[in-house]
Amino acid sequence: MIRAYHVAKRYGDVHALRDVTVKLAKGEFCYVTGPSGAGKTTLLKMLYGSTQPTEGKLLVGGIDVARLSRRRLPYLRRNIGIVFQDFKLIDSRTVGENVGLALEVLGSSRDLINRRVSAVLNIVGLPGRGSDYPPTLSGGEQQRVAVARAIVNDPSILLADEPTGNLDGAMAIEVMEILRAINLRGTTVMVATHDTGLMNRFPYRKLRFEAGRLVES
Amino acid sequence: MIRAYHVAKRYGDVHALRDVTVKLAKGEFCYVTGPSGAGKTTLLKMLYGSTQPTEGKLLVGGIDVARLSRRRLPYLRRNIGIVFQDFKLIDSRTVGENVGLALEVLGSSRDLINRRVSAVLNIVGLPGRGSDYPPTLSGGEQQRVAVARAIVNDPSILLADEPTGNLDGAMAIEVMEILRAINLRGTTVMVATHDTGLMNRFPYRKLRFEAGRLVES
Amino acid sequence: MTQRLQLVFRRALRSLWENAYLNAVSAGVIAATTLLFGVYLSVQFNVNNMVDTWDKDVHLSAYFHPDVPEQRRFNVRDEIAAHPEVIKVRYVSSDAANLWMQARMPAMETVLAELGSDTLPASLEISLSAARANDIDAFAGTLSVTDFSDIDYGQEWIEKFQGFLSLLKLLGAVMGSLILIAALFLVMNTVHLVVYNRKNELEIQKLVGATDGYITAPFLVEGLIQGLLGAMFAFIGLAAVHRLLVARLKDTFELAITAELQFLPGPYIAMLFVAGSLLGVGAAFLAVNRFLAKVT
Amino acid sequence: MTQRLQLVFRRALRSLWENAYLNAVSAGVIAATTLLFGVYLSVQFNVNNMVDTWDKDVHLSAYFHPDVPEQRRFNVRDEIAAHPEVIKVRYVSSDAANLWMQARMPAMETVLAELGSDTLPASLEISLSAARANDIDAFAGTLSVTDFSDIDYGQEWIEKFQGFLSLLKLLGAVMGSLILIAALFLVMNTVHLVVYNRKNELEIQKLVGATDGYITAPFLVEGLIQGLLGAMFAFIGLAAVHRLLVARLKDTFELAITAELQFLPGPYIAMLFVAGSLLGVGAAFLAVNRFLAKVT
Ligand SMILES: Nc1ncnc2c1ncn2[C@@H]1O[C@H](COP(=O)(O)OP(=O)(O)OP(=O)(O)O)[C@@H](O)[C@H]1O
Ligand SMILES: Nc1ncnc2c1ncn2[C@@H]1O[C@H](COP(=O)(O)OP(=O)(O)OP(=O)(O)O)[C@@H](O)[C@H]1O
Ligand SMILES: [Mg+2]
Ligand SMILES: [Mg+2]
Repeated sequence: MIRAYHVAKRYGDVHALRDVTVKLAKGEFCYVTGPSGAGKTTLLKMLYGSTQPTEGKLLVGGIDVARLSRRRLPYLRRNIGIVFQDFKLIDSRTVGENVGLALEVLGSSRDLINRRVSAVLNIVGLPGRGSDYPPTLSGGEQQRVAVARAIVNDPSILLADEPTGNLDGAMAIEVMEILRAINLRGTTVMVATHDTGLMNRFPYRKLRFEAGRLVES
Repeated sequence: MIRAYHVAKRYGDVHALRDVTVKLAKGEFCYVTGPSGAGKTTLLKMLYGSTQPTEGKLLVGGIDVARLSRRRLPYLRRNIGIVFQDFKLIDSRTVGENVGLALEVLGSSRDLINRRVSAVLNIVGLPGRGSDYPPTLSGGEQQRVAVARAIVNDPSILLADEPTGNLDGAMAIEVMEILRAINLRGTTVMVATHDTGLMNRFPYRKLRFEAGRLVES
Repeated sequence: MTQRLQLVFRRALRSLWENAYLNAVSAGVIAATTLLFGVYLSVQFNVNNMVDTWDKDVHLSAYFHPDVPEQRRFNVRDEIAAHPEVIKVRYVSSDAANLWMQARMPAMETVLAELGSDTLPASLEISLSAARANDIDAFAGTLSVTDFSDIDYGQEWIEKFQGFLSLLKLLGAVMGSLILIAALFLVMNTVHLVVYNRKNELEIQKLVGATDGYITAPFLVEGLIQGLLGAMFAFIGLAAVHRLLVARLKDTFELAITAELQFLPGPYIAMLFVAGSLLGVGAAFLAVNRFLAKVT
Repeated sequence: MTQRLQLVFRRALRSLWENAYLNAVSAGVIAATTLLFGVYLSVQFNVNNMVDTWDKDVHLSAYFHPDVPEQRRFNVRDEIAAHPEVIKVRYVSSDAANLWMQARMPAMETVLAELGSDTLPASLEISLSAARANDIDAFAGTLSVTDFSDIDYGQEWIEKFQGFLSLLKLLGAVMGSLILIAALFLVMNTVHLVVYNRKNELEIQKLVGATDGYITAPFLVEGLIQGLLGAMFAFIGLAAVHRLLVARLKDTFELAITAELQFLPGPYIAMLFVAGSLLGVGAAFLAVNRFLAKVT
């Protein structure tokens, strides 16, 4: 599903990633871990085409993301669910609209959207919060809305950047259970995290980075 | 230093805090903990006057924050260092300027500001990053900039909302060491966190909230 | 398809509502621009109209030598009337001329009365069609010098008037294009700000897989609505100004140009609405594209 | 203190630089507003000037009965010259009047020549000071009816001209205040957007203990600079329009009103700069305060 050959990313003088070669099969679950600034978010960003590798080749579902035209990019992203490290919720839209957005851009019917949205809000433990606005939610609640939006359209790849950073232990385990359930239905899942406790409780493959280098995979 | 008498906070129908009575001595260190949505951030917000209690009385350094005039509010905040859950860095200002802002509003000289800023950036492990812009930093790096800004003017109270949520274990311990050092110099410190590992490693008083109620203190 | 269109309209209306203030500014700026354009069209249309009537009505007065016999005068009149460019010839007898003179200069009434009917010479009042300054000149040259003592056609005045007209046109064009550029700039700018205002939202839409079309469409509808609203306000303003002017002019000059001050005819009005819509949609299109080019 | 002031200026200049586009729009809108204000002042100033000269120059022509003897005519002239409101009296003999008539109406030259010197009556040309329509009427009533056959002072024309002037003033006031309101709205709006653009930054400044003064001061300086720049552009624009008009008018009417079309004197120019600065600083002040009222 995901193949990286000698991928490197530089921002000016900063080497965010160096010579990364890795292969992820369809339906796999893996962690991306490493200290702050190791390049975890950078790797995920390249996978959804928000930034391009400066060297090497990166294939997502057989598509070379560096070669992808502006016009084709949206169609790649429709198959990828993303939980952003900083949530990226639209403050002026309700929670329900934020979650539904991922379906609306696909052209789904209003009816289907409503059903799916209330279903996933239930799953992440926010039933009935669909009509609230994000700025009125606590940090952890916002993070769960971000998770809900990422899974609402059953994507074939799920990228989650630090999806439990603002959650207490019990809630973090719940979110991990959700990700595992999605993975069991065939979605390839990649979770960037620092939480060693969580990684021990849900033991999966680990990609460990240090200063941009892949040191364990 | 901090005294709350039967403090309650409602947002419409949501009871974010109910009947909270607590006392914190000068120079104390305490955790605010509890599940997502328990009211931790709300408590901190009231302490720095960003929102008012709907009931009860809240004194910070002898000042009733609910009665504080708009004009006096800035002078309260100059004695409080705050690490925000969502960092609140100015994207169009360099890291150095962001950290220096807390001194600039006090009218400190450029010279003093420069010295203090590079000192605290060293402390949080970001030496030489003073001229970068926040959007080019990783999540954990941004969080450490937020910590640096909160401690730069040696405040008498330090409020830190989830200051280690985006940090790996080793880095989280470093940040906690920084907070402890500040506390040892006389600053009252309040840290909202979910990280039980950290709370066990640095055992201090805990204020545990559940659905707005103080269940342990 | 209709469902998509519905969605686009719903999103456009919502954005209009949520950014009411900025949208009102856009519509206002479009209205002002379109109004100025309308005033410009109006002035042009009316001046052209007037110059047309005036051109058709160019008059010559040819004064007979007092010793030309009356029969000869009528013959000359008929000859001139046969010229193709001559619309009308009127013979003004010496008596008639003096009566007119008395009416125009009442101060001299008594004096003129004493002097008898030969005071002013008889003349021919000639109306030429579609004449211009040069044509009049040429025509005056064809008149026989033996019959007439003098030919009067206010050539200088015509030249001065045309100079004045061209000054007006110059000023109008300079001011008009300056104001138009400023207005375009302002419309672009306000629409750009509506987009900028929603920067965050649009970025997130792109990140969850929205196409450029999905993002652009509601802005175009928004621009269209702004443009049509603006043109409507401009139309109302134009009508009000026209009303006010006609009423006031009627009071001031009872007879003069009132009748000729016409409101813009249908096709011009349609042009205003087209201009407003183009302004709104075009500005929205440019602003959104400028923004999308920067986002990945 | 000076260090604080330096900091304020540094922050203002930085914001000017970083929001160059929006600031240019603000300055442009202020320039347009101030230019319109300047044009309004100019027109008012020049019209007042003209009306003043014209008022001072009001002429009456009083035509003598042909049978009033010459000595009596001179006595009457001296009597009238003694009136306090009379500036000048000129006796125009019948000969002189006829010469003038010939010059004005060359078509009638031959006719008039034959008629001898008594064709036009002798008259007094009287200039009145600071007269208005009513005053002239009253003055004309004081003239003895036995000496004069007619008194001519173009009353209707004066009334029409005053009607026209009041129409112009009405239109000017209506359009002027509409445009001024629109411009104020736009300036407010753009400055508000500069503030809005930095919403996040200002909120964070407040959170780390900035006073309202710390936040407001650079905006006021920014507004002042915008205002002064705007006024400067308006001044340049005004000078250019004045130049163009004078040159073109000189070409068109060689003698007429050219000399009287004056550029705004110093105090008015100062007023333009004050107006621009007030606009800039006032709009900034209102916008920042409106914003700060919403932030805690
Ligand atoms: N847009 C950018 N411009 C310049 N440098 C950047 C940019 N984005 C990231 N970097 C740098 O690249 C390095 C890797 O950043 P990245 O965000 O991938 O780290 P991370 O592993 O996600 O860290 P964290 O756990 O703190 O989120 C960091 O040193 C960061 O400062
Ligand atoms: N401005 C607001 N308007 C309405 N409700 C709010 C507002 N701010 C917070 N709330 C609600 O108040 C409750 C407590 O929120 P708070 O942010 O204090 O939680 P928290 O303990 O900080 O949680 P987290 O660990 O997830 O950050 C939540 O249910 C939240 O939805
Ligand atoms: Mg990261
Ligand atoms: Mg919180």
